[in-house]
Amino acid sequence: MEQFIQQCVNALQWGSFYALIALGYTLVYGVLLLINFAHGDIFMVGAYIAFFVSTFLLSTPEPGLSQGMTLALTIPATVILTSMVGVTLERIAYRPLRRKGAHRLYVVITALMCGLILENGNLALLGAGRKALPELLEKHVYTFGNIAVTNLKLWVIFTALLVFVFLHLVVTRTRIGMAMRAVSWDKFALPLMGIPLDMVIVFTFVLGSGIAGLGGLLFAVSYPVLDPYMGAMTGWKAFIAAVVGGIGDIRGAFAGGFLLAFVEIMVAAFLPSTFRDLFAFSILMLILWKRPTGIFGIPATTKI
Amino acid sequence: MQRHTLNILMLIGAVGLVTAAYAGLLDNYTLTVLMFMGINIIFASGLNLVNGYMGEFSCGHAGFMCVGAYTGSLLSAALFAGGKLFGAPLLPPELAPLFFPLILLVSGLCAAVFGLIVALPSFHTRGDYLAIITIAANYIIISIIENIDAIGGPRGFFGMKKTINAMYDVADLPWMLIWVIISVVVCLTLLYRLVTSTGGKGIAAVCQNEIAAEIMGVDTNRVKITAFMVSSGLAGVAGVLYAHVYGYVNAQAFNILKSTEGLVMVYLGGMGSMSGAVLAAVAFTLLVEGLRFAIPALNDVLHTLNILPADFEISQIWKWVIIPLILILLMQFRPEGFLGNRELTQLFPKLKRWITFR
Amino acid sequence: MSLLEISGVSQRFGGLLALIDFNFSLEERELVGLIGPNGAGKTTVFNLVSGFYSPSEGEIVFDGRDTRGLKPHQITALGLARTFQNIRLWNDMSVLDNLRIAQYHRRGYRLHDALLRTRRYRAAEKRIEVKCRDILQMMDITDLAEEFPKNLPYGLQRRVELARALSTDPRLLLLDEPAAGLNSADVDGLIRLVRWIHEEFQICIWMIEHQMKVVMSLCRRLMVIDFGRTVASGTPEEIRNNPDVIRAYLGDDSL
Amino acid sequence: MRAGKVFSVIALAVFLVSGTAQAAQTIKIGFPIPLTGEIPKVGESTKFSAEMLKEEINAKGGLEVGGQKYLLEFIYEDNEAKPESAVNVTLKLIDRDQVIALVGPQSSRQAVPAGSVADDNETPLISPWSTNPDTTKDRPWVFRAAFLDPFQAPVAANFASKQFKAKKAAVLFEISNDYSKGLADNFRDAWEKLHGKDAVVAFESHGPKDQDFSAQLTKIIAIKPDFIFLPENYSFAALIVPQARDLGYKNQFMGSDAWGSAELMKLCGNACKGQYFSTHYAAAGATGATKEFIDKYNKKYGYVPDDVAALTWDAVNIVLQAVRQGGKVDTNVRAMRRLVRDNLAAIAKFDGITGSMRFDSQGDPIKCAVVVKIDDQGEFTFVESVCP
Repeated sequence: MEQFIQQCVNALQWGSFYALIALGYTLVYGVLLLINFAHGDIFMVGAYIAFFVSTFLLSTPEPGLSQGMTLALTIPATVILTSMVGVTLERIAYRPLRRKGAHRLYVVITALMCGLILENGNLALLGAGRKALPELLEKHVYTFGNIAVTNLKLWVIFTALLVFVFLHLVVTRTRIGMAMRAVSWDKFALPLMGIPLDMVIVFTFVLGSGIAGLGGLLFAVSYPVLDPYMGAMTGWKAFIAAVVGGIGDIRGAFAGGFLLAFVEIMVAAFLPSTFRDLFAFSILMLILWKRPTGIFGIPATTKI
Repeated sequence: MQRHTLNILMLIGAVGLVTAAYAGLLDNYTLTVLMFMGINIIFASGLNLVNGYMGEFSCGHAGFMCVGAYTGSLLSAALFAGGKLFGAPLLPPELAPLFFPLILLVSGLCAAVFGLIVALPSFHTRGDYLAIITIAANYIIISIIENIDAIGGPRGFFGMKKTINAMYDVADLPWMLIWVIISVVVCLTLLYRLVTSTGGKGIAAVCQNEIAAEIMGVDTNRVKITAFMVSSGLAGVAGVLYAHVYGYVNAQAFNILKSTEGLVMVYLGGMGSMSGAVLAAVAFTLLVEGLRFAIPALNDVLHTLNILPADFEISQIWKWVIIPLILILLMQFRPEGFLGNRELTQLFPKLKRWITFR
Repeated sequence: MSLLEISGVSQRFGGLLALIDFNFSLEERELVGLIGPNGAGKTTVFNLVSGFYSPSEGEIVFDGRDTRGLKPHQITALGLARTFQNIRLWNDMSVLDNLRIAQYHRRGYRLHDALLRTRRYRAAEKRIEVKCRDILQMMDITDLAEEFPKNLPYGLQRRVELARALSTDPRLLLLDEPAAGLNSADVDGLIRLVRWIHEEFQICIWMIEHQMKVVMSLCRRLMVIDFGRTVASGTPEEIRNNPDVIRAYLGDDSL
Repeated sequence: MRAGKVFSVIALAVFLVSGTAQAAQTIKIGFPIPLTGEIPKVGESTKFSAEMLKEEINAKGGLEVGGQKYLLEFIYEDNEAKPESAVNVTLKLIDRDQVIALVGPQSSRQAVPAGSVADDNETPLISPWSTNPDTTKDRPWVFRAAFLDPFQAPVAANFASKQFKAKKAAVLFEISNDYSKGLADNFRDAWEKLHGKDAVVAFESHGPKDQDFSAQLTKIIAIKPDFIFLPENYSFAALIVPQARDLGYKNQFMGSDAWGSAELMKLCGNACKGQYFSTHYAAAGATGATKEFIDKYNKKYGYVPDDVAALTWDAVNIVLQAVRQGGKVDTNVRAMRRLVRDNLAAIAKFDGITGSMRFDSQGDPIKCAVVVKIDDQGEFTFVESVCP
């Protein structure tokens, strides 16, 4: 039983990362029907930005910044810089294609290529050595019986929840948030609301990439081994999470992220972990079989 | 006669290639790259059936290639090599050239059966949800193979080398090149015949308007099953060839990255264009291999011109930055791939005079 | 025996009753109209008959076979074809191919025939080609054979859709608002065309139409439904004077 | 469309024209290594180490063979960590660049197929890092520099039973990495031989690129093993050890030679201090050639070399020693390759920085392993040495 609770805590922490990345996938998908395969790599870029920013801040001359101060400055800097990366990709790679009226899958492939450029560009520029984020938050381990939790894990889970609530408010309460939802219904009606389409799209990328940057920062704090390919696999898994949750729906991305983490961790925990992928993906396949449009997805009704 | 020009040219080309290889005019590297190109052509044009003609988004197609590669290797090892797992070889080595096509066929069928797994959910779900199911299938296949220690698990499997050697013993011909050429021709012909038949056009009808297709009498479920099975079967054939050209298979060689390579080739060529997929496969292979020569050359040129600082070298690492960059640029110029959804003969009607491709 | 026999059919979508106790029968070579205000459930009737929905209650017998549980393409193979309110052509294929695919269920060969190009395959494809060309010629659109439907004007798209429906060799043709979106000259053409098809192909036609001019001049029998209920049926003359029909169309106040 | 056409024509032209040029009096060695793909660090270390050796020898005017000096020319090709690319580049190096010997590929997934084509084309190949028996098995032209799993696993097992007085062992490994899987399997066999069946209480795995191991670790910790064996690359070890500590694990870890990277301490921090692993040499307190190598490498690239770099250094030196023993540089490449291979097989004793070794009949090295402890300064200090 204790083991089960411990595994739940593990799953909550790991699911937080999936959820944070999946939110970015789902936001962009909701607006553009674009699977932004570069998103996992934007997450990686976020982690690297956090590394550079915090290293730079810690190296300031005496008296220097305290750890807490550094963290407080690194968070906004990372979020802003990462969202700029996301918006840049949109501007130079996706938008021209969209303007030319390309099939949406061509934009998807372009996104895939952008991801490769980010990964390998990083590798070529920074070398293959892995980076470790300096410690920004002193780690405490709290134990309750046989259950061990660190303050880091609690922070991660808390942040993920906070981001979800924030996003939910943005999408349901603000004008631009409502415009985002409107785009996914009808792209042509949007100008009627008095908001230019491009602005909504840029805003979406800012939000999505900013959250990925935040995720990257938290990830770097929790798993301080950064390498250029770290975002690729996590990105694919988060995409899977977003789809299983029902892509295009914020609740779906959130639920999907945690669901995927629970499935992966519980399978590894209570079945032979050598078969983890086999069982975990079979379960996901079954879920999609039973609910073909994901947990929160609305079945597409065709009217003839 | 004129209509056969292209066919005759292709025949001459194929015979010429084989002769050149036989006479030792082509080195092994060129041969392997050519064979790899052939494998890519089969893989890409097969995937094009599902992702192009049928408009689905199958993201995990390398999984079927993996099934084909392993089935083919195991069969080939069991028939002609024997070993710990199989005991004595089941057939005398002289029969290797005769049975290789059978191995290709059986492994293709086996991969096609796995294709069913993906075809069934496609009745319920489509588009990006189906993408996940194919990715899941890819992971599941790899996970299964890695857990079977008898066939090498993560160590991979090899043992088909003996089959190839057996073929050389029968007659000293460039056997694998011959098989690759034959497979490419056969696969492309079958594919062409499928998509031009009234039954096969149902695939495109499902893509363009599934409801209309169903109500106009097209058995959409059957069409989907057919398309998925043919497509995964072709991937399986590509897998067998891969296994025998390289003499080694490993489950991780068919992971999601391989699948995305297939996607790149399909969309680069143009969705639903066979000639496009072939062109894209050729271009992609040339790009990957050509840059091995182009990058050092570029490095030398830039250094001679003193554009780059002396201690900075453009190494092969930049290759995987340059390739996606080129592909992105190509997409910007041709936002629907090389050929869109048309064939070469539609773009250049004059070509029709030279072709009788049936 | 009737060609189509619908008895006691009801259709429910969640809590909404779209069709209530619908009874109807069609004889061979009839030309019948189905009219009613928007949202009355007309298209639901067609969707039920063509197998797109399965009825919640009641049974539908086409040519002596109970069609419940059959897939739409199986019903098409029995000899039923339809057109759509909003045109549903395969836009990225030539008009000729559109007609060919409508012969999918009559191709009479299997996958291996196509792959090996057997004699059976060649004979079948030849037959299909001839048949499609015939229909194109009859419908007077031979010169459109290689065009893509998306490049055609609306009126011609309607005509192509009709040709495609005929290409399935139907005995019963369902037309869902064939005159929608046509200008008045086109409407006259359509009336002539439908009448001609009815005589030339010797088939039964059942149509939904809003434009009274079309149904009144074509149909010998009409049926009116409203809110899923059958309001009236009879000759155009009877319908025109039926007070229930007028109420359904114009509301209670008009009386 | 036009851009595409023009490009493919150029690519084709470059592809066909280049590569056939014959350089005169150099010794060419090819390196089919993973510069990109899953394990770029391995490729980088190989390249760094080889470059350093090349510069050193070329600075002296070249390698002296039979009284004459020849410059070294090293060609690095990227195998992208894929089997098919490994074969392609190996063939390119053999056919186009006409190398006399190959060093690499490093990982068995690429070394097994590349070894096969090197053997077919009669070109000597030495893989510094591959541990899969199939790489060299029945291939007279293929050699390796690293010791095999069946040797290393018992070393770890024996050491752990002696040092930790352990009875119950847990294993965590990477399922899709044959190095990790092979070592884990061999360790389980060795441990069960020592302590009876069921002495390995947990045998858990993770996938490639995983970063969170909490599920497997929670499961392992609940069984309370005496120690955890981690036959992992250092990048995983640096994640696993701290995560296990966070989950309340207090006992020892034991690692394998893939831990031997200076980056381990940078990434893992204090959590890894006090752990043991088996490897090729102990960096701290190293003497002679080993120390010289480490210092030079550290000076040039700014960090202590990892096992890949050290093994590559030895592998290249073995090849060069074989070339010297041949006594001449034959202009006929095929003859030269045969000369190198015969001399490689004939090497009686090679004193490398990873220990002294010679090859057995399969081309596998016979050499000693050492067990090192990570001390409180984060240095790898010598504990004991085990010889076959």
